[in-house]
Amino acid sequence: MEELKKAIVEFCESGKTKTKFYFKDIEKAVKDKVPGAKTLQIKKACSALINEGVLIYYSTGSTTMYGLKGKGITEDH
Amino acid sequence: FKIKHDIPELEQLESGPWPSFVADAKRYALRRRKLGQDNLLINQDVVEDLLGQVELSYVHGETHWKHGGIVGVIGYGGGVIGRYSDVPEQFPGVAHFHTIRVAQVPSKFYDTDFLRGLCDLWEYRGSGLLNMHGSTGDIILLGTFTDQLEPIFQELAQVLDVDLGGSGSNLRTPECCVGKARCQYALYDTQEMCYEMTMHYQDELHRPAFPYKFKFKFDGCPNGCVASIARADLSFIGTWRDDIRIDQDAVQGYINGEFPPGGGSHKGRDWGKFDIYEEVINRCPTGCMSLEGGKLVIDNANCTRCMHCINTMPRALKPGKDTGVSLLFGAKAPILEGAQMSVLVIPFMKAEPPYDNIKEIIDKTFEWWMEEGKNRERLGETIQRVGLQRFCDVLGVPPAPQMVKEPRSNPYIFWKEEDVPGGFKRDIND
Amino acid sequence: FKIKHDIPELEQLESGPWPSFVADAKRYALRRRKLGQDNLLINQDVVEDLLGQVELSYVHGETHWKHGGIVGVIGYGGGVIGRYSDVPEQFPGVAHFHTIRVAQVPSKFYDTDFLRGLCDLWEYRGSGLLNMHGSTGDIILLGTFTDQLEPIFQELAQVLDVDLGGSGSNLRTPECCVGKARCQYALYDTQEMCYEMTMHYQDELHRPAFPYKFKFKFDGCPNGCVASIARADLSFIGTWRDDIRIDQDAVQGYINGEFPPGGGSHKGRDWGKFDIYEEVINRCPTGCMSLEGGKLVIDNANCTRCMHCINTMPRALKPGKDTGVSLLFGAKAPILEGAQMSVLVIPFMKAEPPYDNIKEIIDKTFEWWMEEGKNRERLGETIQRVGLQRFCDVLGVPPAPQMVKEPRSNPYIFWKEEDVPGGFKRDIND
Amino acid sequence: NPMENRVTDIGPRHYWQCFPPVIQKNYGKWDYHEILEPGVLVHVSETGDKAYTVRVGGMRFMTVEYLREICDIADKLADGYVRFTTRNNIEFIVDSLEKVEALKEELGKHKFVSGSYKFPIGGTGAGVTNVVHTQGFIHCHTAAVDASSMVKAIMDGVFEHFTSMELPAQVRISMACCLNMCGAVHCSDIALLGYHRKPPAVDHEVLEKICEIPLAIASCPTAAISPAKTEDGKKSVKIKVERCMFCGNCYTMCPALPLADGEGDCVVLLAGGKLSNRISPPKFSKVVIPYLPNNHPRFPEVVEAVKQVLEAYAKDARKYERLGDWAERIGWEKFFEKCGLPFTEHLIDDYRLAYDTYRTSTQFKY
Amino acid sequence: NPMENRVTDIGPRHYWQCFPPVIQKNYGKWDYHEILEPGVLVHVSETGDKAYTVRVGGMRFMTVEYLREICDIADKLADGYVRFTTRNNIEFIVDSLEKVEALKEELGKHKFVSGSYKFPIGGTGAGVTNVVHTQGFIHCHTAAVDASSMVKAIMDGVFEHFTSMELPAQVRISMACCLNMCGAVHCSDIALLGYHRKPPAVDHEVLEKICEIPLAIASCPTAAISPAKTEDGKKSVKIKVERCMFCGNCYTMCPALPLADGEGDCVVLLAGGKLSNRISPPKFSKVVIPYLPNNHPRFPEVVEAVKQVLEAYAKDARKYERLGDWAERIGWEKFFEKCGLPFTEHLIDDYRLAYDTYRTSTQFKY
Ligand code: SRM
Ligand code: SRM
Ligand code: SRM
Ligand code: SRM
Ligand code: SF4
Ligand code: SF4
Ligand code: SF4
Ligand code: SF4
Ligand code: SF4
Ligand code: SF4
Ligand code: SF4
Ligand code: SF4
Repeated sequence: MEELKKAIVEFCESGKTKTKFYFKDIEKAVKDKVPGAKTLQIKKACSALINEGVLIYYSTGSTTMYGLKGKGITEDH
Repeated sequence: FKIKHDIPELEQLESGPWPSFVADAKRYALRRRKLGQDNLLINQDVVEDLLGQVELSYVHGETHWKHGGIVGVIGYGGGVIGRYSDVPEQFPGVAHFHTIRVAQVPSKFYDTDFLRGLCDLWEYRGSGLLNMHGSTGDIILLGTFTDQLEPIFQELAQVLDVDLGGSGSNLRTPECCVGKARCQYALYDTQEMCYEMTMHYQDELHRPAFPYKFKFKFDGCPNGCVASIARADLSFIGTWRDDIRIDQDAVQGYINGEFPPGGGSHKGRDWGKFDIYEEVINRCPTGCMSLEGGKLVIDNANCTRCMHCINTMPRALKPGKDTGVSLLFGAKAPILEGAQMSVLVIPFMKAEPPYDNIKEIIDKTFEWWMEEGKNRERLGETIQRVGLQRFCDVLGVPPAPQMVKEPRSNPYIFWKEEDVPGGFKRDIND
Repeated sequence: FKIKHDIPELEQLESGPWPSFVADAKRYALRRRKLGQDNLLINQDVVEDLLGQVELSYVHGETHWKHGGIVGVIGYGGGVIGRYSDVPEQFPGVAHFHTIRVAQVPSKFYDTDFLRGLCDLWEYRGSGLLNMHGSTGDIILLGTFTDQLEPIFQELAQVLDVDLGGSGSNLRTPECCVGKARCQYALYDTQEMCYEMTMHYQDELHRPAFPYKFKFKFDGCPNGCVASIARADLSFIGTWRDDIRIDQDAVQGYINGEFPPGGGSHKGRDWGKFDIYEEVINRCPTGCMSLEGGKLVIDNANCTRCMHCINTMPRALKPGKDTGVSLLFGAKAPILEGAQMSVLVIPFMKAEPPYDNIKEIIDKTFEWWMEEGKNRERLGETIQRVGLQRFCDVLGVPPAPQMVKEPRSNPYIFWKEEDVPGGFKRDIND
Repeated sequence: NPMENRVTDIGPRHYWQCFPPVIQKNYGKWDYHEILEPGVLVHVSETGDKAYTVRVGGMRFMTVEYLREICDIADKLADGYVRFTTRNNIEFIVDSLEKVEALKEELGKHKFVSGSYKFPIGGTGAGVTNVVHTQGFIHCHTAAVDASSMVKAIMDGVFEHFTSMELPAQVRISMACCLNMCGAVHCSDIALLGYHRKPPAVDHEVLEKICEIPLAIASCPTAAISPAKTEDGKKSVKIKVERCMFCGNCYTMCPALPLADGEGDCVVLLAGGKLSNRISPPKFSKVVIPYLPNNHPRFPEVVEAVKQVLEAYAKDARKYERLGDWAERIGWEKFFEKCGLPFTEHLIDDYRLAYDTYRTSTQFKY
Repeated sequence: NPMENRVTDIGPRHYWQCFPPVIQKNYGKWDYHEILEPGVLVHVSETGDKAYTVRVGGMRFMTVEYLREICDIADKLADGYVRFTTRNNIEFIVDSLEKVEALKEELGKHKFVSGSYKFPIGGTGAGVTNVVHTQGFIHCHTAAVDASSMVKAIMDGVFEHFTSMELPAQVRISMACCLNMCGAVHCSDIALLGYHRKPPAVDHEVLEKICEIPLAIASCPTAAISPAKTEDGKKSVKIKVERCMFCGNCYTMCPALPLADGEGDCVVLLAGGKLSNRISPPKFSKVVIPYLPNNHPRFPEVVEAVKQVLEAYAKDARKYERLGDWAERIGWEKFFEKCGLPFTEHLIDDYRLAYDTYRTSTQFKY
């Protein structure tokens, strides 16, 4: 789990201009980094990071992405 | 009573017989003033400011909202739609105007205790404006500030015993028709199934990991009163596989004019005496009905269960007793590739608690779509992109002519290497 | 008689009632032997070698021809299809096996003088094998050597008074149904128009400058005996715009069983007594017919001229007298985007010599397609790519509901900048 | 710790507790129904029980005050229960005809001071029921037109069909404020659609700050957006206008790309869709008027057009024949003629599956 | 100078000189027709004249010897004229019943030594007329299957329907040897199609010499071809096999990319198309058997399949109902059941307009 979380955070930090990511992109990056990682586990890790306040959801209403709290667009734009 | 802004355009909507949302909003604005800011956590002028901004929109012919992506309640990826005014200086009451989607009761029956509780909560912590209901079926609480989101969420859950609905790349709040609660046509228990599926897939509903939104809707029969075939990624529609039950005496009753055809649906106009040929037999799309020796005969093998005869003579005809659901996949609105209706993939399945057979199909669908679907690609688009037969493979459902209107007319069959004797590799010198 | 190669597979095709091309070819091989090489410019064994190669193909399940692009007659870009054997050592007689497409007589009537002349020419300078006719309608002379092409062409032209047909990126040989020559349904003169258009567009037929092939076909009426709607880039189909003519006495004749329905087309089976409701009135696709007081009544405004009633009672019903053609565009076989049928673009046009109104449309079509069409893109594909309305613009034809089965269901209208007040440029600060 | 004692994932309230007694008792036992008069249904159970429903037209955009008024009526005359339909009507379900009469009387008395009904009875059978609709200017950022006002105007215009059952079949009218089409506008007898007709304006000044450029670019289905730089070196995007189909996807992803333009935006009228499988399969609505002005707040042209289609249909169609089935039977040529609508080039499909809509036959009516 | 005295651009022969006198005289004056018996028609003119037509089944692939035999008969009994139909049948048109009788007698006498008819009379009305077809192994380089042999086998198999008129309506059978479909196979009651099922083999040794590589690459509609180099440095191409739809376009452009493969190639059976506008509009044939073996020369499986479809149709359809109209009326589910054909995944469309063929309704038959 911790390994997955780390991989997620690393991936989210790696974006140059991008700060919000689709789950699928996170999933792909994590699977590359942590061979054998399962989609469901990655989702759980994301949820955990959300609950810890590391990640935030970014929702257009129709679509949801994940981003690091404090990076890129925030609610007070 | 004059509200704080001039709203001549809106006031044009106070006349006319249909209920006027402007009249309603104005009187409620007055109530909020009377309540006073001390009894309200949101600006007491919120309704007046909303009306003012809408008035401005009418004048400009343009909306004055901006999208706001970050807001939500902790741990949920859906249920809140962030919204900000683009003219907050003029209308500070609606500077923030987020909505909260509250899960409706399946089939939307309510006791007044609950509704009153909801009203009190929403008046105190929100604008007091709401939709009964949104297009997906949720109760939409329209307009509050960011800091109220979390308290509202917890008060809903802890006091009113109700959760948020869906938004974003989630399972959306499932919706069902009135079904067995008040409809003789219901071919399976829409409420029960809707409730069970909602509970079973709570995590999918609140924590987004899908490529895009996903909707379930439950229609009790092919009449489609919850429009599942047009609006759900997975449409459950009741059907049967045995014979239509006929009460020949009641058929005579209709012929003799004892019962109104269509359950009285055409009472307002004189359409003449009921004519069973004109109104039923010749309208049957498959031509599988006839009157033989005064008795109505249905060739059930050729009936497509369109419901017309049953709808028209509800006292005489009833669907069969061996009932279940058809599963159709992939409906959506036109973004991006044009609207789609759901496609019949599983013609018949029994639908009985705990619905393990159906959950298995759903699980396979989710798993495959999460793997195969592109970002912002609805299930129906994924199916269209890879081909219906691939989706059948995934579900383990054998291809059947029931899935298509007609077989393909182009011959471009993508044969797989293993289908062709000798495979694809060959020596040029052969 | 044994031919030079063993052909046990082919010989299986000598039995059975249907005419046997193998039996025909074998006896002709014998004739060629008897004629001897001195009387033939092409290998006397050409037929035997052809049969030998075809036999080999049956054994392999594979063709043994190679494509041969360069050959042709001087100055023409079409009319000859080059072909080489890929096993010329085994079958030297067919080492070259080019075909020549000879323009058929419009509607394919012949006097025997011409045919005999053709036979003599082709026996002397070719294989003596031919198709009456190819799928586009040409006479196909099958198999000769490169050096014979030019002499054959000039002998055809100078002695037999006939030209080559089309191939390549040309106008292809136009084709028409039997029409007024022997059909009471013909609504315009298919032979006359086919001939005139062929003559008028000789240059387009022989000298390729199109993006791809282009076909005209002329059907005298909606029965479509020359299949134009499926096979022509521009399909001319006869139609009318006044009322169907009814001979009420003859209608009675049919009802009384005096005349065979369908002109006797169903004589082989006992279908029971003619029933005008079952066979005509209820089969009318628009439901625009009725029997009133023993008289047949047609609501012509709702008739779509499908021909069914006329076909079924040819003595009683005749098309109207104000006749003309419908122009449909864009049919083609499935390469590359799937087959298309022609699309109704001009519902009605008078069709009388010299057809200037129609030539104008054709000229506009050619001009536009040569400009807009991509390489190897058929007209139908170009229309599909740019949209039917653009093509209407080009022809100067106003859009009409007759052009579509139904209006669009997606709202993705590409508004042009000039259609929208204020245009597309605007200032963000507005 | 904000997570402490939080309650999550409890789902909706269970339905059973919300059912009036007559529903609980006869759940799944209904035998047949009859519409007694517009807005009043009776469902008869195998047990002999009867459930009477009084249906009233609902504004789905309401205040808590209005909802409390509903509760008051329900408490007084309907045992404390109320239901909402899938088309946002309000239903009171009771177990006797007397209660129905009492309800009818009570409901008729509730009016807004400005005169409009609060609870008009109707919406059943072969008539026009409530218009399903979306947010419009009340809440949505992509709306090309307002929703609640148009619905009010239309329902005022066709009110007599809400309270009667004189049409050949039910007519379902829907409204969506942009082509996201939140609802079943794509399968409605008559549908109104707010439509943008100008490509997004680009707010170069702020774009870089408030948008993620890669997301904005990726959002466009026709690849009309590409990266650009402003003269003073700000990162921004440019739009290939001839590619834009006005879908608004980019604006969802990037608020610096607004499409809305009061002058350009319009209303599209679609017709002939349906959802039920009765007689004919469900079908899509077809665009029959490409442009109507966005004339807030009463949209006279839109209301007129709706009536025009509705009345032509009412006059000409057969009993049980839905609007789309009627159009197909008489042919779309005749539909335009009978409705008095012009056919324009905008109605010819030129999108992805366009070819399937072209007429490939000589069967047509003049 | 080879251009000297050359004659070009003279077009076809004029039709008028090829008409028998009865046709010249009554051109455009025909009043009605009747099929007297299978293969014999009479057309009656307003002038009172009658033209009798005797139609015989033609092999369109013939020798000059056979064509001369036709001329002999025409000279002897039909005033020296003959006509060919759009489906490659042969017609003798005369002006009296006596001449018809004489023709019938004469034609019956002509047989090949091996026993088959040279000029079988028939092909009219509600029966099976000649199979239109293409070159096959006789002349074409892209053929997946032979044509003339299959047509002979089929016509032998359904011969009784050529000489009778016992079917519900006319049944038009067509054949094309590859998916270029030279003919109207795409709109036939029953159609047979030769089909490659293997991507092209690449002849790396010669490709560079005999093909223009850019042309070969550009020819592929699915962009399956890309440039490559062989180990010994020759320029060549490679094929992405999972993209290939076996269309053969590349082979037309480049003979070093042959598709044909005796083992893999097969016959596809389509059904339910039509061309006429009678009752229903023209429609496309549908693939109903994705694979039949290419069993030269008599294709027993193909002949059997054709008969199976034909007999099911003959038994079940209504008078005047074309095969495709029958299938649509009873539903394709029942078509497969009644014809005894399995439904396989290959029959589900997955090409460009595929979505339009999916069933979006609950109306189906078990
Ligand atoms: C609130 C609601 C409209 C309403 O007034 O009732 C709504 C509102 C929005 N919808 Fe919707 N949709 C709503 C039901 C629907 C439905 C109907 C349904 O669910 O049965 C549809 C059609 C069915 C479908 O899912 O396709 C629908 C199809 C869309 C689409 C087009 C999706 C597509 O694949 O074509 C979008 C655009 C998108 O996803 O980017 C969209 C996007 C949106 C967004 C989030 C705007 C956006 O582009 O980001 C809207 C937020 C408005 C706001 O300010 O609250 N909404 N949306 C409905 C949800 C209420 C509820 O939860 O009960
Ligand atoms: C000879 C003929 C078949 C026959 O045996 O009758 C024929 C033969 C060929 N056709 Fe054809 N086509 C013939 C009528 C047709 C027709 C029917 C028609 O014209 O009414 C069609 C369908 C209608 C249409 O035009 O679409 C037809 C659609 C094709 C196609 C597919 C075109 C498409 O757009 O889908 C091709 C492939 C191509 O163009 O690359 C093609 C290509 C060919 C080529 C040139 C092969 C090739 O890939 O280069 C064939 C040469 C064979 C040979 O060795 O002689 N042939 N071809 C027909 C011409 C005889 C004549 O002139 O009378
Ligand atoms: C209450 C409601 C279900 C719910 O869960 O809320 C409902 C209830 C009934 N529907 Fe429905 N339908 C309801 C929405 C629908 C919808 C959905 C929609 O419009 O968005 C449809 C599909 C519409 C379409 O095809 O476009 C729908 C298509 C039908 C049909 C098929 C009618 C047809 O001619 O195609 C029937 C059969 C009939 O009318 O006899 C039907 C029949 C019925 C019956 C008679 C069923 C019964 O016996 O109880 C109910 C009363 C009908 C009436 O109002 O005239 N119901 N019905 C919905 C009331 C909506 C409203 O407030 O007006
Ligand atoms: C001779 C020929 C025209 C020609 O220019 O050569 C011809 C001649 C006649 N056709 Fe045809 N048709 C001819 C090919 C066609 C074709 C083209 C094809 O099959 O490729 C069609 C379209 C087929 C399709 O829809 O798939 C065709 C569809 C018709 C129809 C419509 C039948 C239907 O039920 O859909 C009629 C009307 C009828 O049969 O009463 C018709 C009617 C006729 C009539 C009765 C017209 C007349 O009064 O003279 C002629 C005799 C019919 C018969 O043979 O039973 N003809 N007819 C063609 C004979 C072909 C052959 O040798 O068998
Ligand atoms: S969908 Fe069928 S079961 Fe459900 S309410 Fe409508 S008619 Fe009744
Ligand atoms: S349900 Fe429909 S198809 Fe079946 S018998 Fe009744 S009307 Fe006919
Ligand atoms: S198309 Fe019409 S006019 Fe021409 S031969 Fe056929 S039936 Fe006669
Ligand atoms: S031509 Fe066809 S549509 Fe017209 S009346 Fe005759 S059968 Fe009906
Ligand atoms: S239809 Fe468009 S504008 Fe209306 S609520 Fe949905 S997304 Fe917003
Ligand atoms: S409105 Fe749609 S098509 Fe136009 S630029 Fe934006 S995303 Fe692209
Ligand atoms: S169908 Fe194919 S193989 Fe047959 S002649 Fe035409 S191009 Fe050649
Ligand atoms: S056969 Fe067709 S799809 Fe396959 S490689 Fe060749 S051109 Fe491409």
